[in-house]
Amino acid sequence: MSYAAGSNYLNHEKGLWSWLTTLDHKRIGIMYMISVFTFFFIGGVFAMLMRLELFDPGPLFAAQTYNQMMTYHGAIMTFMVIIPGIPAFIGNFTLPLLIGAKDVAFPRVNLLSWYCLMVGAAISFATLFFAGVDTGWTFYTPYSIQTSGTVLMVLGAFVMGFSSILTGLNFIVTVHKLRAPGMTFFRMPLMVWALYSTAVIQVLATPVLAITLLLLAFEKMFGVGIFDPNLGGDPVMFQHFFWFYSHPAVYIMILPAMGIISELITTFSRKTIFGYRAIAFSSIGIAAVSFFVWGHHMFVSGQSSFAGIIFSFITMLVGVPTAIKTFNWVATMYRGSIQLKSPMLYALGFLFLFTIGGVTGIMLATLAADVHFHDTYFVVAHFHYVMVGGTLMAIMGGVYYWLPKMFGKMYNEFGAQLSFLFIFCGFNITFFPQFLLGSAGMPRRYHEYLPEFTSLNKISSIGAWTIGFGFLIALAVIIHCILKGEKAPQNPWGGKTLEWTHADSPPIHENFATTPVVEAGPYEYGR
Amino acid sequence: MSEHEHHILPFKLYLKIFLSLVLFTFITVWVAQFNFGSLNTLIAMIVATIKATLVALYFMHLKYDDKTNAVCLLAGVFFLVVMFAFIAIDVASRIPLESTL
Amino acid sequence: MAHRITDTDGSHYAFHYKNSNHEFEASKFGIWVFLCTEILMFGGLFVGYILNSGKYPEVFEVGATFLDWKLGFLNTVILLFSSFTIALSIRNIQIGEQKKAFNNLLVTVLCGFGFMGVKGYEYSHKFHLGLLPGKFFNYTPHTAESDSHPTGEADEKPARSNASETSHVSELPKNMPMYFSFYFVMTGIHGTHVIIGMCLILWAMLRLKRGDFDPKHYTFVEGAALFWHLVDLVWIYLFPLLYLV
Amino acid sequence: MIKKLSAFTSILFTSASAFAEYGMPQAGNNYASRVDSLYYFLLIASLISCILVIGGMIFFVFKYRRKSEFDQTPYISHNNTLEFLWSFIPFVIFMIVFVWGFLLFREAETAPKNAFEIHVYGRQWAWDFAYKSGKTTTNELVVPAGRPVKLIMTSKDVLHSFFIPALRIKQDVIPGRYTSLWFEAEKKGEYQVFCTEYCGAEHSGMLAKMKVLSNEKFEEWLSDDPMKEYEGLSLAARGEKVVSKKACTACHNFNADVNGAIAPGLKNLIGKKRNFADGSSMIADREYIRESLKYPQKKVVAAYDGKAAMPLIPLNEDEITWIIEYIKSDKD
Repeated sequence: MSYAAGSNYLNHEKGLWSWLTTLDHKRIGIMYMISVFTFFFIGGVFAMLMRLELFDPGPLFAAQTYNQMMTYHGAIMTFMVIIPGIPAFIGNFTLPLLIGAKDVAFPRVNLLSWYCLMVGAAISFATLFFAGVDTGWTFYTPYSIQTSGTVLMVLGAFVMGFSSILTGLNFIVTVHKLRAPGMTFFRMPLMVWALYSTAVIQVLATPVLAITLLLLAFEKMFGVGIFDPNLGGDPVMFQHFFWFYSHPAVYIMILPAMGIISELITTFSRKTIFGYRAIAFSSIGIAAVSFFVWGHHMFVSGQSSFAGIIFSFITMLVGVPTAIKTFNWVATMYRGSIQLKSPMLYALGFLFLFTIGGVTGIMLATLAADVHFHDTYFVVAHFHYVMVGGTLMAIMGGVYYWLPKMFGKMYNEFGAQLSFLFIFCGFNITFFPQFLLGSAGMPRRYHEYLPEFTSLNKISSIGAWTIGFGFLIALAVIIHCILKGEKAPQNPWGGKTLEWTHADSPPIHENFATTPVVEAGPYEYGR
Repeated sequence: MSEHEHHILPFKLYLKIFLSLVLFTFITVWVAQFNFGSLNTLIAMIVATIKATLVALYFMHLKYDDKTNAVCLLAGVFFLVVMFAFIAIDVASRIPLESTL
Repeated sequence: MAHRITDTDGSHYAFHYKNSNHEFEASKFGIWVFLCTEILMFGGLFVGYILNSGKYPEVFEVGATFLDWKLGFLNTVILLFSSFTIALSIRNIQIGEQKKAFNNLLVTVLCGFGFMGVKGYEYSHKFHLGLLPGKFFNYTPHTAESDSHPTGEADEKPARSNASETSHVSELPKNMPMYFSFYFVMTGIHGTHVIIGMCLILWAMLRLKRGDFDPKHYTFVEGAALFWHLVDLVWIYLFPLLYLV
Repeated sequence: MIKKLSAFTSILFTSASAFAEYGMPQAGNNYASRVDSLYYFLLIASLISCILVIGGMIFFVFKYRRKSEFDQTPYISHNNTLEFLWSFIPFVIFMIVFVWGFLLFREAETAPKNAFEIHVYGRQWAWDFAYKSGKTTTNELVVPAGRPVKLIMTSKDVLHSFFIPALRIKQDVIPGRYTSLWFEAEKKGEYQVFCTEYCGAEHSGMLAKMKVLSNEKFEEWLSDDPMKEYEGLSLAARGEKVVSKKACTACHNFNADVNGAIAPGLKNLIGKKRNFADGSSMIADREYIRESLKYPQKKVVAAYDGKAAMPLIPLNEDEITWIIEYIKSDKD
């Protein structure tokens, strides 16, 4: 395949139809970017409305409306933004480039996975036009089988689950079978380790979600009585089935983010990673142990205390590899040559917020403390620190890091750093007060709260709108970069991984003119 | 690339496997008549697992394939057992509570 | 279509693979990962079944008596035979006997229809008796006694009881519908997978007729066969659990 | 060095406890204050680890700023002792915290034998309490101070969760099953009770008050005739009191006849035409109100078919007549 000068995967074929039927992993990655960003802004609008309601104790929207907003914010952000977010969008684009492959193992399955996400999202949004779902993104029975709209939303989540399974399947086979010659497992970049362990979780956990949602739909339609207490079923059984998927799902969210952070910190400290094997093995370790800890969501839900004790113990174990990774990143920066570009700013923001999220996670894993904190705003603050502070910071860092490679154009550095400032400060103003609200006992999913919680909620709402404003600036920076950014060099950051050293920006349709041969590890700074 | 992968098994082997599978089905039915209480499900599971391994090893060529395929099968089963074990621990160790009203 | 490169020895493979065998290995590995997700999906049902049968043992024992284990046994043998024939068809393709492979696939699909036929008969028998899942359950013991043989004609007049009715339990345990909920959900999803398997095999037969497959390239048939074996595997576990509790 | 260290930890301790004071509500009993001390320990450990990680990060960012495009960095790939230390130390801290949490959790889980038992019924959007003496209250749990109290809880419809922040205890309430919670309230006073498991529209309105009385006052409250508080009130006024005590006003609006989001308005209901979900309709009269109070599901107003069903609220005959009188009294 000879390539005319300047031909790349973007102008390789023209027209919308060439995009909608593309098999090129890079194009599918861009299509995922557009879908994930759109869903993120829809979910974000719901979040802004929720904070509007919670600005003061009095009712603004009807109770039912707020509960629906809370449900859609949760469902959109988890199923449509943060689970497909990094693996499908950044992962699809970068995985073949990082391991020196021409494409993922099954290009058509890759395209099918994008359509599963869009069809599933369409079905889920259809519930907005009917009665709307107000069960929370967890669909706990028996409330979810008494209220309306659950079946359609559950069907949507079921279809979106396939998108996650197919992406995971694709990545596992790609990493096993399509690595460039010379790239042994321990010469793979840590981003690939992270995507690989995420894919393993996606493949092993999502099918259980599929059967759980199917049983929930049958419960609602035919009253099969497995989860319905009036027919002898057990709502705690539903929670077991649901969280068996949903806890590994939170590791689907954070593991790829850790992969991006490993890339960003090494490149912008211009120093080889500290403890490559420790980070690689803790990725796999977290993926494995994540299937043993789901019960810490159910300490007070009627689960037996003996089971609670076992789950709490194992949750402490899963905390150790996460802590090891964080220490390794900080150790990588020791005696490095740190350049504070915006991807690095987001990586540092990740370290700051993820550490706070991590330590509060340990508080929630402690049995006696969780009894007090469960289902209060302490939990809301914890998981936002880990998800927004962790995964979203990594997504923004990853986007700015790979934007020159994706579109061959540099973004406006000042605009990016400005948006970081708003997002980072707004984030802390929003969610740090929620720790205090939670420990003071304010339960979550309340549309009206007692007057004593007013001041902290006011601060939190103001912070939320700051984050919203920050993301608007970020969107403007990204769109400006795609349309009018000036030409980016092949390796703007001095990265040592294959996509910087061998592929040009934006890469050609087949990624590499000649298949690269790998002789050394991925981060050969100062060798 | 060596052409080792397309393993062709003799017809007789397929026949032997099929007949032993039918035999095991008879065993399953036969052993179900005796009532060992809760042990019944366990025995039924063991016999079914033997049949399943036969089908997997010979009919699905797991015996002659790259080991990673077998790892997929075992990983699926392993995490199922983990799920069952932890939920069973919870269900078994719940202390039933009676209302004294 | 990811454009394919034809190799020197006539085999062809997608551009991002090294050679056709590399693609075959990768496809097979991908199919096995998919089978793993199928196992986990069915497994979730099995975990639910075993846990609930532990919680309500009498419901599941009485429920099993309503099932005719002889039909279950027949279905198991049918599926085992179909696994045998589809394995043979793979062997035939590998040694180039396209005609025999086609016949074996045909036998497999017919076994599939046979299996669904037996299943259909069992379902209609249950619908007739009112042993439906969940809230549609309206089985009253006395109708069993005066029940007509389910030959499909309207049963407004009471008729004699069905011979295979082993249990005349006058009073059923409290949440009896749960057994039939599990029965219909598990066999229903399994039945859907049997139908999907049959469509895959019919498609494979079509392409075999068109001469797409040769000893060097038969990935699709291998995939259909593996999926069919998995469906058989699930039934191997389903049969003792549902019929022989 | 030790002096500096101890000064440092004491500042940490006071700042953590001040921070926690601001965070945690006033401890209602000894158990709660022991949970607080666990929380202080967690806070201090987190504070120190955050200072180490984030402080270290910020320090490195400034100390190792990129000076020129050609900086050379050392190739440090790993350091086994350091890596062992920062895996083992967090592990040890996590185990300490696990055991401490486990001990408190087990204590909160096994109720003493002689505990005073009270029954709690969670229903969509109110808490009903039933005492052994037959006394029932809604959204008002009265308990003796200094005596262990055991709550035996179930739900009438969906999942709820009984949470007393002041005592740091919480337990989900599951329909079809009993769950229990025990505590020994020490400080007398009034404490807020929340529902923390999402249960529908008015989940945030499902609040109850827990009153801790001294032993004598509690005995006296328990034994006094429940009708005492209604002396001297007209029937309609008594109806109004019952309606607010049983939290009917949470869903029904008694001084408007327009249909609310959750339940119909009941102003001058008598004589008005009601059409029901099953197509039938009738003129509302005393008998209709009595039947709807006894069997809420019998006649559901058409607009609310499929919505959250009205729960059965324990009412005796007098209370029913008072409610009817109260609704009748709206007309004039």
